[in-house]
Amino acid sequence: MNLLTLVGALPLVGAALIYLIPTKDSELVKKFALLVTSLVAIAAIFLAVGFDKSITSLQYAQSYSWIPTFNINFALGIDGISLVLILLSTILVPIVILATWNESEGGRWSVKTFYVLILILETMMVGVFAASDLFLFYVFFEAMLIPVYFLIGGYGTGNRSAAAVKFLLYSLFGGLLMLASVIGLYVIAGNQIGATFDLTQLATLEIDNQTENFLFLGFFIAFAIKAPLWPFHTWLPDAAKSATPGTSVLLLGVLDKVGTYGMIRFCLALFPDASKTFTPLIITLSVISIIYGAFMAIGQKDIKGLIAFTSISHFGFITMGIFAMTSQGMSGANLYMVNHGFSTAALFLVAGWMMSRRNSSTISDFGGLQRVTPVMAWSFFIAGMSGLALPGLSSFVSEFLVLVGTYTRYPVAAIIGTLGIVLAALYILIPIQKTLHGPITEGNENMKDLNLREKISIAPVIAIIVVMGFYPKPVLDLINPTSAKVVVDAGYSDPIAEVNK
Amino acid sequence: MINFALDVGTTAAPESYLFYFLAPLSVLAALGMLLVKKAVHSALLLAWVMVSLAIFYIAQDALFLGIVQIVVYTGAVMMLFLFILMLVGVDTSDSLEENIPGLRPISIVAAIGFGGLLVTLIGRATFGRPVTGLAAANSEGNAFGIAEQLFTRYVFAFEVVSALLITAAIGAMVLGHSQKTRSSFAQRDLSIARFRKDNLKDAAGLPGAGVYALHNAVDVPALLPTGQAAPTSISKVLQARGDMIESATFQMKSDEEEEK
Amino acid sequence: MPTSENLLWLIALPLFSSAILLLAGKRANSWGHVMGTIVSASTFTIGLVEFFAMQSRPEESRAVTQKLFTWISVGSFNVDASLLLDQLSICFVLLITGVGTLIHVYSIAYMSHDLDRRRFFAYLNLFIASMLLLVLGDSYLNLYVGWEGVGLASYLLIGFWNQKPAYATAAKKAFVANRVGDVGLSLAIMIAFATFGDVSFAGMKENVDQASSTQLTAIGLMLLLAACGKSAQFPLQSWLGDAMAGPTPVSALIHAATMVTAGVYLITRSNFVFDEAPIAQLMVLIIGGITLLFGAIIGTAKDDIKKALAASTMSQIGYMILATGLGPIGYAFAIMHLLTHGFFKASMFLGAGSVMHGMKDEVNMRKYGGIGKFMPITAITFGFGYLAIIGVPPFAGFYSKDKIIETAFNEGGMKGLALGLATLLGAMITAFYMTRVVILTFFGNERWGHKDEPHESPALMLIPIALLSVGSIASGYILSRGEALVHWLEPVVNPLKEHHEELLPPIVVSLMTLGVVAIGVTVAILKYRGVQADHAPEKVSVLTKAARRDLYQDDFNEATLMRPGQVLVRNLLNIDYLVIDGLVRSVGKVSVTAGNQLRTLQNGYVRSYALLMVIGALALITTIWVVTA
Amino acid sequence: MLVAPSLGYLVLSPMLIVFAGAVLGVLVEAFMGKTHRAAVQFTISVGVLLISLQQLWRIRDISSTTAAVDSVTIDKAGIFLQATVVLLALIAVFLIADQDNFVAQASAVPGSNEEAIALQQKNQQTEIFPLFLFAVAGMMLFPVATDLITLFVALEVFSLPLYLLAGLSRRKRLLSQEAALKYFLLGAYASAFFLFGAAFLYGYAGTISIRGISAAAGSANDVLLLIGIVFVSVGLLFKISAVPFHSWTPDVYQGAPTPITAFMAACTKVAAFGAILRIFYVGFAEAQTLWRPIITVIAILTMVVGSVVAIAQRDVKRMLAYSSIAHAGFLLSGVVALNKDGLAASLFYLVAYGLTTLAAFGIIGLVRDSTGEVTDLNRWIGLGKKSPLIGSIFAFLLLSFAGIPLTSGFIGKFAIFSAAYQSGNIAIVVAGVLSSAIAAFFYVRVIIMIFFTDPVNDSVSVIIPSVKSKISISIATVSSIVIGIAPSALLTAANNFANFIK
Amino acid sequence: MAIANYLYLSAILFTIGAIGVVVRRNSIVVFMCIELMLNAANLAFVTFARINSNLEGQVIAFFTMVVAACEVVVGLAIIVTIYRSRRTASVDDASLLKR
Repeated sequence: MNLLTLVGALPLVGAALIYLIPTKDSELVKKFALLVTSLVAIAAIFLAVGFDKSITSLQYAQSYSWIPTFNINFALGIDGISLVLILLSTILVPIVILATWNESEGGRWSVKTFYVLILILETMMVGVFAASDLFLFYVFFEAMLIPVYFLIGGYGTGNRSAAAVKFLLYSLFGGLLMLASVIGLYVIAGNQIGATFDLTQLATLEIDNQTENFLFLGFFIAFAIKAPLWPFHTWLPDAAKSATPGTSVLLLGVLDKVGTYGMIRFCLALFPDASKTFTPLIITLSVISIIYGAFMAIGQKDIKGLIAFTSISHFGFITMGIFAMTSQGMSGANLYMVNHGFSTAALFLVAGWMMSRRNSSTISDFGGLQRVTPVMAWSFFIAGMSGLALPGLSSFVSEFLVLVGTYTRYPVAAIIGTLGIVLAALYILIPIQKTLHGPITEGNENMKDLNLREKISIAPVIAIIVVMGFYPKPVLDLINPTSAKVVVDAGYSDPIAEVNK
Repeated sequence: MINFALDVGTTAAPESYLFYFLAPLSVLAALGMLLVKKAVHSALLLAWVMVSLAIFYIAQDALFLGIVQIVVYTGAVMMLFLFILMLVGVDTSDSLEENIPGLRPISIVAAIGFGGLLVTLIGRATFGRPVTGLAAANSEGNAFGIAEQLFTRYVFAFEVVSALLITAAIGAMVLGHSQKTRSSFAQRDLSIARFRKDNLKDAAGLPGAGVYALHNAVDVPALLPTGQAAPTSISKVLQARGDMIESATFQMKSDEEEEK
Repeated sequence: MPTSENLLWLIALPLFSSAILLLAGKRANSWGHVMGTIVSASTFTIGLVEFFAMQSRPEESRAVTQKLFTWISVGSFNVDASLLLDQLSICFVLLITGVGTLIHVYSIAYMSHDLDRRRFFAYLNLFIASMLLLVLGDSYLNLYVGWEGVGLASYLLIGFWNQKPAYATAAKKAFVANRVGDVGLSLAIMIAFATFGDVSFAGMKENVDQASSTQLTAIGLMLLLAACGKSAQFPLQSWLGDAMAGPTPVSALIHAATMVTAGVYLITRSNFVFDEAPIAQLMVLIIGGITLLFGAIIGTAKDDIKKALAASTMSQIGYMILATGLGPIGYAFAIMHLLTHGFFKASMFLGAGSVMHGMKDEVNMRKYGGIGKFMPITAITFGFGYLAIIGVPPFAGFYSKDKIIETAFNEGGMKGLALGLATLLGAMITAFYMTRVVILTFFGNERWGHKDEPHESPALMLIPIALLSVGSIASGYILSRGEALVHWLEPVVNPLKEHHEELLPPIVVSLMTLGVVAIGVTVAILKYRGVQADHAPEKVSVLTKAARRDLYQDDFNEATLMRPGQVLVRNLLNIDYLVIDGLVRSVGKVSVTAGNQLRTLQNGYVRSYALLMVIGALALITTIWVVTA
Repeated sequence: MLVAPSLGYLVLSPMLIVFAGAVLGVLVEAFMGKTHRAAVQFTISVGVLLISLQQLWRIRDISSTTAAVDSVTIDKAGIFLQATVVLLALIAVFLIADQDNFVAQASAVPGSNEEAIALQQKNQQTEIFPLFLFAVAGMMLFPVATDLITLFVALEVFSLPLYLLAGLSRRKRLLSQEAALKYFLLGAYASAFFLFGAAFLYGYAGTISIRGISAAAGSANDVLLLIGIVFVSVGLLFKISAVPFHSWTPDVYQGAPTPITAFMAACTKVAAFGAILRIFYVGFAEAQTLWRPIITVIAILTMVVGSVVAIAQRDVKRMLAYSSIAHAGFLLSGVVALNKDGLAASLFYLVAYGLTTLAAFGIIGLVRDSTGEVTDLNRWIGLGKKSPLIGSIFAFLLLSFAGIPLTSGFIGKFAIFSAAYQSGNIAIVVAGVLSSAIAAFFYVRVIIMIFFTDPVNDSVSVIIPSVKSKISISIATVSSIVIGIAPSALLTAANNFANFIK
Repeated sequence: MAIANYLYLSAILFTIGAIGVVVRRNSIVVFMCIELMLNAANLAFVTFARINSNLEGQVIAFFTMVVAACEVVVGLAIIVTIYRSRRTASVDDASLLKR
């Protein structure tokens, strides 16, 4: 059996097995879920070990006929970009499970259902990054919404069902627009080279400009909603506020990456000309996202809303990097996806612990935590520093690569984007000051510091954040060849060519 | 410009007289259907339209259809309508006032537009083939021609229509026929039941309606020997329908009331 | 270029020490400060070893490098994590580790009562590591890591007592102001990459002639912005006064001796850019000139001893920045002033700390007075620092400052005159406010208003102060003897450039300087002799009021940045909800309304359904007819 | 002399068997005791449908245009459609035969003594079975009829029983009768339109066979054809509830007994779309410039109006009615596509939609309180808590309606929209996609009510489904799931069978 | 006279019937209007049979009559049922199902 298939199928098998465990035995359910997802993570790491960095074509590729009528194949295969995102997803899931051990208990349904949903979601996440068939991707892309919808609606807090609906409708709307484009592409393929959903073949189509623009927009809007890019972002804060921290981690850390991943994999690869046409617009939107998200984050009173808006700002950087069309921007954006995944995970998990201890998510309810719960405070601090892209932590490398890559082609955008780092300092330091510093707020005096389970779960994330800040090379080595290929395939070459040294 | 000339030939003069005489009348009758208050009048007007059409059929070499139109349509179908109208109440009249706002003006406009458009369009139609009439088709008689078609070309449809007839029959039965929920009472049973009652007041049978009344009608209660009205004398059906005149007006007045 | 395996340890030792202290938690409380100090001392030792090794090598092979690993490599963007120790950085290494070690020692005593002393030492070590990385990085990107690292350490240390909201706010303010400067550094690196395809000092320097002057000017201006942020230069200077919220050793180390001078280092390091970008260089001069006066004026009105010293720091760094704008010779003088300033300012800050230590953490000089007789050692060492800063020969400041003034005049023309006068004026004001500080603190009537008499600080605090005083006495002479430093730095700061002609003989400049200093001192003595009140006078001139409020810098920032920012944020919140989300919601609303409206068509009446069908049929016919006809 | 026509009894046998079953049912009504009637009738219906299905399988490769002289064409698509009707009917009959759905005594006045007694005696009108079989037979004939009169007769054959069946609900009888009246009046009205159109088509072509109409294209000017197409379309569009001929749908779906609604929604759609596809693909294909634009407009209108109005519904049956209107719009894009892919996609869509609809209405039939079915959406709140399985199945079905991937609805939508796109009707694809988004809104809203809202006190109780309902719902649901995940068998079949003999 | 006049008559009668359904409230009258429409269609069939010179139109008309008869039976049965339940034959009163 192909290792990639194993990584994808294992969670699903796990979900089926969990179903056999008695509902009452929730501890066993949790342990089993943790075991399964850890195995998946290990398998994914083996996937990376066996990955040949020197070739840019799809690896672990496999294809089974699924719906022969439309020539739809169950085709999987990964390149560097997909690989790192699969790694991100599979590593985050066990961490999330461990970190949010008790989060599933206040839900509308049983603990068992929670983990079944999580495991199904993991399969979808792996599938969406591994699919090399457009139709298959679309199926995962859309089907993924359902477990998330139930996770938000069933286990969230506050106005959870409204948030879940908003999330679902936004995504569905985007997905349906994309469906129109998928259909268009399929039909055009049928007219030109015979019906196919194979990505490499689709990339060879010759589409007239106007059609290409429309098809591109269908894809792009879907991904922009997912990403979320301004002005398609308003679902995210609501969803993040209502979801449990664990779900939020998966939502912001992994699911949203599908949007930016899709931009690279589909928008650029399939519609290079249209991408060129729309690049100025997209760069503009990205810059707006960066600044707008930052300002909105500064104004947030809710800690989850704050993190959500910081993500919007960060996603602005990612899209900017992608559409800068330089190898630095592209690699930086890819790396940013991974780094943002981990730093947001750290932020959300720690914030989640803070909130569950205080039973509030309002920033002003906290204060002086540094003295009450130093370990938790430090975790939050480091996560925050990663959020503001402090050099030495992982986000810096990616953010700087994006900015450098963008500057070489779109200096103005890069300059405005760089202003975002001042705002980043504000939106991270203000909550840090309010929560960790100052006098100890009433009600926090006896807050408990992180327990061993929590420490174990946050430690790897922080370790990754720090190590990736100083030594991003292993990941960059995976990413670089593919991103260079993407840039070249889209018809661009770096403005700053290789200097002979 | 509307071109009313349709290139499908013309008729002989007598037929045209017939048409010019009957067509306006049938149109008027049809319009009348919409305007008269009472449903039964509508039914009669419709019958008139149908008869006119039967005549047109015959005029157009469709003798068989003309007859069937009169026998089946005017004869059977319209009778059915009238029968039901009787059941529902023959003189219940429709209020012609409209209670759905805006419906009437819109429908009048729609009607004019619809009719006008149809007429206009028909006027523009062309056929591009000669009209030879039905003489050849009817050479062995109109009924034979139809029968030939019916039993050869359209035999399947003809057979399927039987399903329709069965459906109609079942439908009428389901909705109209009361299955007996218990064995019906015979006169003997009723009589026994009367005598088994607590008092023997009704043992002699109920008074017949209208017997002592000033009005000789089924909807007026009988007067008992005491001079009081006997509402029980009126058929239960009429009671249930409320088609009953208040019996108080027919009570014999007492002496004191007389004096006043 | 020779390599050295020691450079990594310079950074790694304090970094690990810091990590251990933070991770070990309370367990390390008993030995944390010792370890921190030892580590700092060992870095100093390594620095000395390297220094002597360097001295022993011939001039052209003095610089050493150490490549650690490939950090970022994407396409043509290749940055190694590698270190460079040359004549310029060794000066800093010695200053940082030397002064740093003394301050570690001082802090053992100064922070002995603080429960979180271990954490303090962890931060200090983190700072040392970052600062060393800053000066050792061989490319702008490596420098950037240290650059932000010291910012972080500074943030942590200013906010060390962050339970006081004002202190936490001060820390945040420092970080944010620094970040504004970082934007400049970021952009400079981006432009550099776009221009040279390389961001290492060596690579850029090699290709500097290929770059257009516009590009170089842009890089230069951006670097200047970075320097302004880090070195508290106008207009990003306002954070420095607030930064005094941190413990006094921090003020001495970070906000006087080392970190705030990073801007000077940056400009000096980038001399190859500035030398080719006259506009940027002019801006450097202007910024330096403004700041040196700005800081000096603020210094005259501050009653908080640390803030007065901070203002002085600002002003002195203004001198340095101005000097870096003066071309190749200026760099050397800037570095010289930087080193001497490191000694005397650190010693004065530590002295101030000592005073505070004796005065129950009182910082208001109006509540001091006559402390000299209670704390004689502190007073004497402070006095040395005082003499050094106002530039009395043979104290250190005289040598360094005098050179700057002289070089300023030597620029020639109106520019030289303006710069020279500005520096002279600065010197006069410096003399005034430093005299004021000394009189208010150590002389005059006792105004502290409680019975506990000030007491001298423990030896552990006094020894570092004393050692630093030695530096403030002797460093000037040592460094300028035979233009030692100038020659030492020549390979770095481009020796090919020839000196300006001397317009004024050095002796004239020195006399002029001494003259204005004397004026300043005299005025101060006249003004502050005799009995002083224990509170600041209310009725003061507009200028004094302005100076007390930092020349309205904070008010200006608040009015132009903060307030509009807050309004913007508030409005954006509304816009996001009402407009953007509102649009989405209105799509939903429109659908629902349309649904409800259309629902009313479904009125339950068969007849209207039939009418709808008639109209539908009519519409169909009409449409086809119209379309096809 | 008349020459006796020869009928192809083999290929007609599937229909004839159902007709025979219906007649047998009538005889059972006449001669059988009350006690076992229901069981016998049910057995007959199931048996007849099974035999018919088996017969359809036998003739799957046969095609004939002369099976009933010229009235019926048995071809691939025809057999597929007939099989679909029979299959769906087979599933529906289990729902219909389930307890307590039909009136005890239709002639008894609602609320009267007589009714009470009939109820007490546990009477049931078993005539529904023959009526149902007649309707099925009519539906089987409708998509294979190739002349206008057979088409008209077939239309009436399946409509008349439905009019009657709609009025036979056990509870809420006034509503049920009203539904019957509305359905009947409007249905007859639409039939009149159809007939009038047929007359003009006859006038245009000189024949009423749809092949003849196709052949006559160009023989005269288009005016008569235009009138004919429009009026015939009105009749057919009424049956598939396309806007603006849709008004009856919500009222009738709501009022009719739920199993009948299920049957009607699933099978009528198949039959009517079968006929529409045949007429437009075979008869009117040459005149496509006349009708394609307006059918496109109608398709878009239908999707949009169906989706938008569904949002405002408070009754689950009405909501599904509007959903079925929206689906009619999607299906119309298959008609507009006018290519083989469009036909294949429509065939697939009909099966997928039919199964999902049956299951959905089957579940509505299960949600009851003491007074009968509860269709008020507000009282469905918290259903998922009370009965997770029922709630989950219903949610799944809604997602299938919404066209979420991995459901049959998605494959159907994909197939039909790609066919429409293929034919150049991009507008319809965009409109379809957007109205799907609107539609998703109300499907999701119901899911929220079921799962994410806490049940209120007077909430409903779900009855434990009887075996028959279980069979029906589970078959429909499972096949819907299977079609969603592994659609290739059905797609291949639809592709192979997507062929009208012209 | 043109044969086409029959077609005009048919169209007019059809229109009247169609509108009658809309404007009349008595369900029996409404139903009669539908019958009028069917009759109008029949007239068109017969006329077209004459124009087309074949009998198909007449056969269809015959079928229509039969079908109409069946329809009448079913329709009237439904109307009577409603009448029995509600004591009214007005179609407007049957408007519980709406919105």
